[in-house]
Parts: sequence; structure tokens; C-alpha cells
Amino acid sequence: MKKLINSPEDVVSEALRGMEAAHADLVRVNHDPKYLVRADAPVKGKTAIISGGGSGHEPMHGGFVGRGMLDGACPGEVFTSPTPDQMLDCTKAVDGGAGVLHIVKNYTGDVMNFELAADLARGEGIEVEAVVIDDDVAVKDSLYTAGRRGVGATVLAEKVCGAAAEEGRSLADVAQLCRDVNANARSMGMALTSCTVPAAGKPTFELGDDEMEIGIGIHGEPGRERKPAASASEVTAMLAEPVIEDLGLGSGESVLAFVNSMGGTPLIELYIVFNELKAILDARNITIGRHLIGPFITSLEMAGCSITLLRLNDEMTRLWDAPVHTAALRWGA
Amino acid sequence: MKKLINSPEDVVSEALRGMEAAHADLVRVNHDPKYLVRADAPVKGKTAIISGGGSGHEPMHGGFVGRGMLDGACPGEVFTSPTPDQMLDCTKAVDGGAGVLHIVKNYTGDVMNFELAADLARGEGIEVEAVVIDDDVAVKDSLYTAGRRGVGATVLAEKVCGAAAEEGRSLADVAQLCRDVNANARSMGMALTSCTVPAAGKPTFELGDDEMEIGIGIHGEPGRERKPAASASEVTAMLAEPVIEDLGLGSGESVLAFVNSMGGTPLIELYIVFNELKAILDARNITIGRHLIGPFITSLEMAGCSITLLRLNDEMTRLWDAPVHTAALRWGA
Amino acid sequence: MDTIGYRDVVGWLRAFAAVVSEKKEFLTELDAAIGDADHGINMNRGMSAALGVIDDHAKEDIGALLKAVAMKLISTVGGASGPLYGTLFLQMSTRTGGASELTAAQWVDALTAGRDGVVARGKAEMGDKTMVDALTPAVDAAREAADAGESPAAVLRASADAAATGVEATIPLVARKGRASYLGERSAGHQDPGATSTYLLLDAAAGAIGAG
Amino acid sequence: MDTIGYRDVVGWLRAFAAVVSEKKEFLTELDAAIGDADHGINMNRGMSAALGVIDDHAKEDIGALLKAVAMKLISTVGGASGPLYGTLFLQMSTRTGGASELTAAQWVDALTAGRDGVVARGKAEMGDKTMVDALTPAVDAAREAADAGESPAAVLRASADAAATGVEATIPLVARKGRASYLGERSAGHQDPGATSTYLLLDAAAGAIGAG
Ligand SMILES: Nc1ncnc2c1ncn2[C@@H]1O[C@H](COP(=O)(O)OP(=O)(O)O)[C@@H](O)[C@H]1O
Ligand SMILES: Nc1ncnc2c1ncn2[C@@H]1O[C@H](COP(=O)(O)OP(=O)(O)O)[C@@H](O)[C@H]1O
Ligand SMILES: [Mg+2]
Ligand SMILES: [Mg+2]
Ligand SMILES: [Mg+2]
Ligand SMILES: [Mg+2]
Repeated sequence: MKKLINSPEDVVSEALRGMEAAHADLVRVNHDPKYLVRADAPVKGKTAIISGGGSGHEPMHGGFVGRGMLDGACPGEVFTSPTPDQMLDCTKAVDGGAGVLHIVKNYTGDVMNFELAADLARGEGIEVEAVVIDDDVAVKDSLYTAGRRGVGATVLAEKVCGAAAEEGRSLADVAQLCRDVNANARSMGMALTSCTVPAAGKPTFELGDDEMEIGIGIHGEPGRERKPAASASEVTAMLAEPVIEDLGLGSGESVLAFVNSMGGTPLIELYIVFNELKAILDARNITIGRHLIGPFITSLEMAGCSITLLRLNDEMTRLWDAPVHTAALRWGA
Repeated sequence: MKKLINSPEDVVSEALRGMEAAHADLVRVNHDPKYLVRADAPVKGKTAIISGGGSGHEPMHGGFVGRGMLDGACPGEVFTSPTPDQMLDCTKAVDGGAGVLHIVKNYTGDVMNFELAADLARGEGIEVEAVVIDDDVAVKDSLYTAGRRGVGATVLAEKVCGAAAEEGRSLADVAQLCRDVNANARSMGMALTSCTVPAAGKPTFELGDDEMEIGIGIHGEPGRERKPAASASEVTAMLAEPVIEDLGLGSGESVLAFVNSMGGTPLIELYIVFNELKAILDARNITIGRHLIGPFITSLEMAGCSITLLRLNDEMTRLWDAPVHTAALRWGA
Repeated sequence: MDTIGYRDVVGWLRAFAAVVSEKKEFLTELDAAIGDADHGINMNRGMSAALGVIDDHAKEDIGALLKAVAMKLISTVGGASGPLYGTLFLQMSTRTGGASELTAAQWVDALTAGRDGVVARGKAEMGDKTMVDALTPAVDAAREAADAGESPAAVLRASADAAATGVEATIPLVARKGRASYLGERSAGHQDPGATSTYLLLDAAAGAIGAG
Repeated sequence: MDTIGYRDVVGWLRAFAAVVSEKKEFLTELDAAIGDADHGINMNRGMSAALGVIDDHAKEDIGALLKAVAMKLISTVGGASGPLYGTLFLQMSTRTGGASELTAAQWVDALTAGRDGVVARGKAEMGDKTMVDALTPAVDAAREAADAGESPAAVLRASADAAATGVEATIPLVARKGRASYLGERSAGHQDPGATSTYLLLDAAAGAIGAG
């Protein structure tokens, strides 16, 4: 394992210190327990939004804390859910009296830890709603399983809900919007290489020189299917088609197309994938109303990409366009 | 070689089509010869700035075309300088009557091709100035060699000069500013892995499981020294110290600190490096006035990072802060 | 010995921390195959922290000790195993508050409460390929042994052996809860990491307390 | 034959394109060792495009053909070799404009002009580990043979052989121009890719024209 780190145990805390050193204008960092909140938190009277999850997905979530997006974020160990005490303290630090939305990715660990935290926060008199994001079509959604994973839609939900909260919308409203985004977004990802959890020291899985994993999540866990590596055009179809089907997207609709690098795939390849995605959507008369291209929800240095489509309506488009000023997403400010 | 591409020959043209599909609001793309210009080019009366170089360094340069930064960019084949006909046509497409600055990275190929293009453009009555960026302290600067390479300072020069041009400054002024930025910026990079040029199909060099290259450029070329892999703290010192020495930075000065990923190094590690860099600069009483952290001048999927320091003065700080709206850098707009 | 004393419980927790530290890589490898390669790391982070709690614990109150360990695990482990192990200890603590020694029957009651807590939190059933597949047979075997009037040492041994069998039984299963469930059919053929650490927990009890 | 005709020049350029395509990987490997692994790809892209120019060229004017090839190389090769090879052919064309055949002496004049153009553009001297290290000995050997009244075939063979020796001589050198110079001492021990392709160019001339 070769990484630009000092020791595996210190990865998360030192990166957090780096964030603190760089972005003091945007965020305030707490080190024990670990969380970060926007510099002006708590914003009185505003619905607050926090998220959290394992580290290793940067810039998510810490890079999305700031005006127009998250009020706070809780980084866990690499690929490991944060703990309820982090979430509780972060919830208290951002609550401006209008309640706090927890945006939770659907992983057993995240869900259980956020549940514990929400119980504790409610016990201290803070209004908390939790919305679980589960947009990954690679996983069969069933009553008898853990259900779909939360992946790319998380980034979109954090932006759209962040804008709504900034406009002064109530906790109930913002939570409903979050559910709407989740209901209208689906994702699918693939990997060309594995990644190495620093504390484990070796790749989570091994892929042959001409193999790829289709349907991976964001934790370096293997996907549903191992296949021979294929062209960008074939891979894009394998990802986009199940997403389009599952969303039931029809001719004339408009989407936000999010082409995400898992970390190790360079931008030049993402644009090739975007070009293919455009062709697939054009052929179905689906418009790309907005887009996001880059490494936003990653798995350390994993090579691969994911595609997320969000069915847009006028309100979501407007909220997407609203000013945002965070370390990783910024416009109109 | 596993990449999200269709065929090695089509990488650059398909990625350019992806840029075109995504960023029609920001750029206009010409396919033969290949170049892109900001959507409103030529801007009448404004000094225009173009740059160009091999592809594989994305987002540089195409991702920096737009208001407040570049007027145009010419992408070559991967790691290969573009050709004079691209540069000539791009120069003509952006010239608003106030002349065109060519920002050229100091590589034999880039310099010679831009020289040819400038001669041709001048022949057609366009005023052209060229500034060669050579900020890489890993290379000894000598009359008898090709001199230092142009690396990270290129991004900073493009931003600062782009802002100055937007303010209406003359070609001579903007060119002088570009020389000032170059004179006050130095960089050093390192790699943990090689990268694979699509057309070559295998890694440019091989690094052992516990080796790193110190003093690499941005073309996947080997560096000056192969060393055992070291901690983030040691690596940061190896990069930052020669930069600080060469710039002659003293106590009380302020810098723009640019911590760049070569492509495959994830953001979490960049923040660890930034944290170390902050400690090194703090110890010398050098202030980080501004910063840039992320993959901005990359070498495909190479793992590694580079550090660039730019000595700031009030004017450069102001120009750095000025609004910019490009695919890859955006603020204040 | 016909009871499990406070010192036995301390010995058990220390032994569990030791074996988790020793088998950290093994547990992580199991998780790499069907999860995200952190189970050993997670459990070791938690149990190392718990050691501090155990050292600092003065009062000979088994319930209070188990509760302190539970809270430490909840705040240090994260992931799925943090709330699950936290809940296991937390529920055990509710049945052992104030006690400085436990009969075999009391132990079985506590373990049953712990198992019920895990099921309530994680909603896994037998056969879902989770720690429940080790815990439930262990509870059943312990109860049977206790009902038969066996010594605490024998009860603990019986529950550890049943857990071992339960772990074996996870191998062919297709996971239906937790991260491994995303793999679908591909999860079959691998031993569940959480079930494995649960076996280590119960085996540590048999070792530490049986020997004590 | 005592002159080099238009068809000979066409044969030469086609043969060069063929050998570049065949040795593309080899040239790229040489460049991988001390450069950026693209020299074979660059040259092949350029010469493939040049083939189209050659096919389309109707007039039996050697200078016009060389100029067309030069412009095509400049606009398709990129990198260092694009302007350098472009300049080589462009300067050769200025000495051969309008001619449909060349004497050995005229050929040597043209090659000398080409070499001078490369030196003017790239500012490399002998011993800098560049294509100049193949070109300059080749020019010298060609001139000597021509001055001695040898046939064009012999002149071309002499220049190709000298280029081969020049390529060999680049191996121990430390590069002082181009990308390889960034390696400093580490560039020693490797054969220069541009010198190698220059040898292939001159060897193609000897093969195509000597045989014709
Ligand atoms: N819903 C559940 N109920 C019971 N146990 C579960 C559940 N989900 C996961 N587990 C257990 O947790 C183990 C994984 O723990 P760990 O790797 O530490 O957490 P994570 O899956 O969050 O990385 C699994 O092997 C399984 O035994
Ligand atoms: N200044 C120079 N003068 C003459 N030849 C040069 C010079 N710089 C580089 N070369 C030649 O160019 C070759 C490299 O060409 P190529 O790999 O195609 O371009 P690049 O270095 O831009 O990738 C070198 O092997 C060398 O022979
Ligand atoms: Mg985990
Ligand atoms: Mg090159
Ligand atoms: Mg796990
Ligand atoms: Mg080269």
C-alpha cells in the first residue's frame, strides 16, 4: 500500500485538520468527537441539515458543508459509519431552533447509528427528521434485504435540500423534498480497480487485468457481477439503461445527469462517458437539463465511475441553480 | 490497460465532444483542428489569452476556458503538444483586436509549436506575445538544457492573468503579469504510481511496491530520484523545502499554496498533505493567504501530488479572488 | 465455581479484547470477501477503547461495567457492528445491574436479552448470515445447559460450541442483511465476519470464566 | 542510376511510413525510458497522414512534395518531433523546388539545409542526445561520399550507416535537450528515440532509392 498518509489511524483526523486549515472561512471543525459545521452555525430559525458516513468518499460530506448545502457533517473512520455521539453533538451544534434533517445513506451501520443519534437528540428536545437515501439500482430492493444502497443521489439531495433550507423552508418541507429527490433519482456504479482501506493495507478485492465489476457500491465492496472490461460506450449503456428503466424516464423528460469518478478515473474519461450518456439520452429524447461531472462521491483511489440521473422539475432545477458555497461545490457565490 | 475509453485514437476527440455536450454555456468547440474558446469569443477590445498542451492533464486547459480565465485552449494528443494550426486558428478565433497572449509550458515541443503558431499569427496581422512558464524546481535551470518544466504555476498564471485581461489590461501588461507570476511561483511533484498513455497501452514506468519518484513532471516521465516510499510528512517536506528555498521565501511573506493531485491521489490524502504543508510554513512564519487543493493539473490516473507556492502581493491576491466561471474553477459567478 | 463473578467478567472482556486484536486481520479478511474490509479494524478499535473503561472501572457491579463497555463501543466502533455490539452489552447490562456475581441462569437471561436487543435493532432473522446466526444457537445451547443444571463453565462452553457451529453454518448462506446482502448469490461460500467475532466473544467467555 | 527521381522520393517516403508503423512500439518504448512514451505514436500519426498527401500529389515536383509532407507533419505530429521533422522536410523542400530529379550533390545540399533547419529550431548541438546526433554524421558522410563522386545509392548508404553509428553513440550520453534532459544523469544508458527515427528515415532512403 502506497498512500500519502502518516499512519492509517491518523488519516481521518489529519485530513480533518487539513480541512480546518484550508477552509476556516467556510467551516468550524470539532475534533472530539469529530464533526464539522458551517462557520456561522447554528443559523437561527433555519432548518439545519447534517449528513455523515464513512470517510474515503471525499469531498462527500465535509466538502459540502457551507452556505446553501449542509450545515454539518460527521466523518466516520474510512468506510465505517460515524458514531451516534458525533451525530448527536453535530446535531446540537447546528440546530437553530427549527429542527435538523439527517440525510442518511442506506447502509445498515449508518442507519442504526443515525437512529441512535436521533433518539438521543429528540431526548434533548431537538426536532429531528431522518431521510434515508437508497438510489442504487444495482441492489434489489426487497423487504427481506438491507435494501438499495445510498450513493450518488446523496450529493444531489444535499444540494437541493440545502438550497431549500436556505430559503427558509420548514423541516417537514425540506424532509419531504429530500424524499422527492430520492424517489426521482437512481444510480449505478462500476469499478476497474479496487481500492485499499489504509488500515487494511491491501486491496479489498482483486480484479484481473481485463475484468471490471459492475454494480459496485462506494465502499470498495465487490459488485454484483464481474465482467470482461468493456468500452466506454458499452459500460455507459450498462450503467445508464437500468437507471433509466428503474426511474421510468420517458420521452420529453429532463434530467440532471451526474457522472461521478470513483476517485482514480481521470476527468478525461468522465467526459468520454458523459458523451456516451448524452447519446443514450438523446436517442430516448430525454434532455440533460443540468449536469455534474467529477469526483464527488468517491471510494478512495478506486478507478471507475457511477452515473446518477435525477428527474428534474422546475423547482428542483431552481434549487440546484441556487447559490452554493462549500469547499467542493460552489457557484453563484 | 483498463480505461473508460472506446479506442485510444478517439480519447481526445470524444472527451472534447463530452466537454461540448456539457458546457455549451461556457465554451464553443472546434473539432478540426481541435480547440475550444469561450462562448462569447472574441471579446471585442479585450486582451485574449490562450494556452494549450498535451491532453491527459485535465481539467487543464479546457476546463479553464471561460469568463475570468482563458479565452481559448488547444488540446494535443495525450501528453503531446498540440500543433501550430490548432494554435493559429484558436488565436484567430479569440482575438478581439487587442492581441493574444500565449501561455506556454516550457517543454521543447510546446515551445517550438507555439513559436511556429505565433509566427504564423503575426504574419496574419495579430499581435501575439508568448510567456513560457518554467516553475519546476526538480529540474536544474541551465543555459545548456531545456530548462525547468512548466507545471503548477500554469494554472495560477492562467487565473491571475485571466482576471487582469477581464479588467481591460493591455496585452503588454498581462504578459508582464504572467512573467511576474512565473517568477514568483515554484513547484515540485512526486508520484507513487506511473500512468498509462492510452495509445501506449502500458505504464510509462514501473515503480516497486515501496518506491516513489520525487521530482516528476506531468507527462508520466520518471523523476529525478527514486526513493523508498515515505510518510506524508516526509514527502511534503521533500517537495515544499526546495520550493521555499528556490523562491527565497522569508518570514512574514504570504503565499498561495496549491496542493495538486496528479490524478489518482484522493482528496483525503491532499488534505493530509495540506496539513503538513501548513505546519512547515507556520514554522517559517509564512502565511497561506490563499490556497487551491484538488486535481487541477494531472497526469491521467497517476497517484502522487505536487506542491506549488506563489508569493502573493495585494494585486495578485485581488486578481485571484476576482470572479471566474469555467468548467473547473468557479467563484464569484 | 458455581457463579460468574465480577472478576470473571473482567477477565472475559479482556480476553475478548486480546483475541480481537490477535485476529484483527482475519476478521477484516472475512469482511473483505463479502463486505468492506473493516470488521476486524472496527472491533479492535472498540475493544481497545473498552480496555480503558474496564481498567478505570472501580465498582464491582457487572451491570455498570457492561453498560460502560456498551457506551464505549457505541461511540468508537461505528459501522453496523457498533450499534449491534453496543446493544448486546447494553441489554445484558439491564439484567445484571448491581450484581457482583451471576448464576448460570442469570447469565443466560442476560445473554438472551442481549440477543433480543440485537435482533430488535438489526431486524435480522436466523439464516440471514449475520451475527444472529452465532448468537441464537449460543443462547439456546446455554439455556439448555443451564436448565440441565450444568456449571457456569459448562454452560459457557456449550454456548461457545453452538456459536462455532452457527458460524460454520453461515458459510453456504446467501446474506440478506448488512453489506454482504448487496452481493446476492455471490455472498454464498464465505463465513460471516460478525458471526465469527460473536463466536470469539463467547469462546473468550468459556476460556476466561471456565478457567477462572 | 545516377540521379534520384521523383518516384524514388515517393518510394522513400512510403518506406519510411511503413517502417515507422512497423517500429512504432519500439520507438515508443525508447521514449518511455527517457521521455513520455509517445515518439512512435507521434511519428506514426504524422507519417500515416503524410501517406495521404503523397497519394494525392500529382505534380512530379520533389520540392512541392516535400513541402506538402512537411506541412502535414507540422499539423499532425505535435510534440518536439512535429516541428523538427516538419522543419527538416520544409528546408529540404526549399532546395528541391521544381526539380523532378536530384544529383547526389543536390541531395546532400538539401539534407544539409534540413539539418541546419533542425539545429536552428531546436538549438541542439552534437552530443546533446537528440536527432541531431544521427543527422549531422549522416550529412557529413553523405557529403564525403558525394564529393568522392560516389553514386546516389552509395551516398545514401553511407549516410544511413553514419546515422546508425550516431544512434549508437547517443546511448552513453546525458541528454541536454528535450524531455530526456529532465532526467539528468539517469538519461545515460538509453538510446535516443528521435535519433533512432532519424536513422530509420535515412535507412529507408538507402533501401528505397538504392534498390530502385
Ligand atoms: N442487520 C443486521 N443484524 C445483525 N447483524 C448484522 C446486521 N447487519 C450487519 N450485521 C453484522 O455486522 C457484520 C459487519 O460488521 P462491520 O464490518 O463492522 O460493519 P459494516 O458492515 O458497517 O462495515 C456482518 O458480518 C454481520 O454479522
Ligand atoms: N531541441 C531539440 N533538438 C533536436 N531534437 C530534439 C530536441 N528536443 C527533442 N528532440 C528530439 O525529439 C525526440 C522526442 O520526440 P517526441 O517524443 O515525439 O516528442 P516529445 O518529447 O514532445 O514527446 C527526442 O528523442 C529527440 O531526439
Ligand atoms: Mg464498514
Ligand atoms: Mg510528448
Ligand atoms: Mg465491514
Ligand atoms: Mg515523447
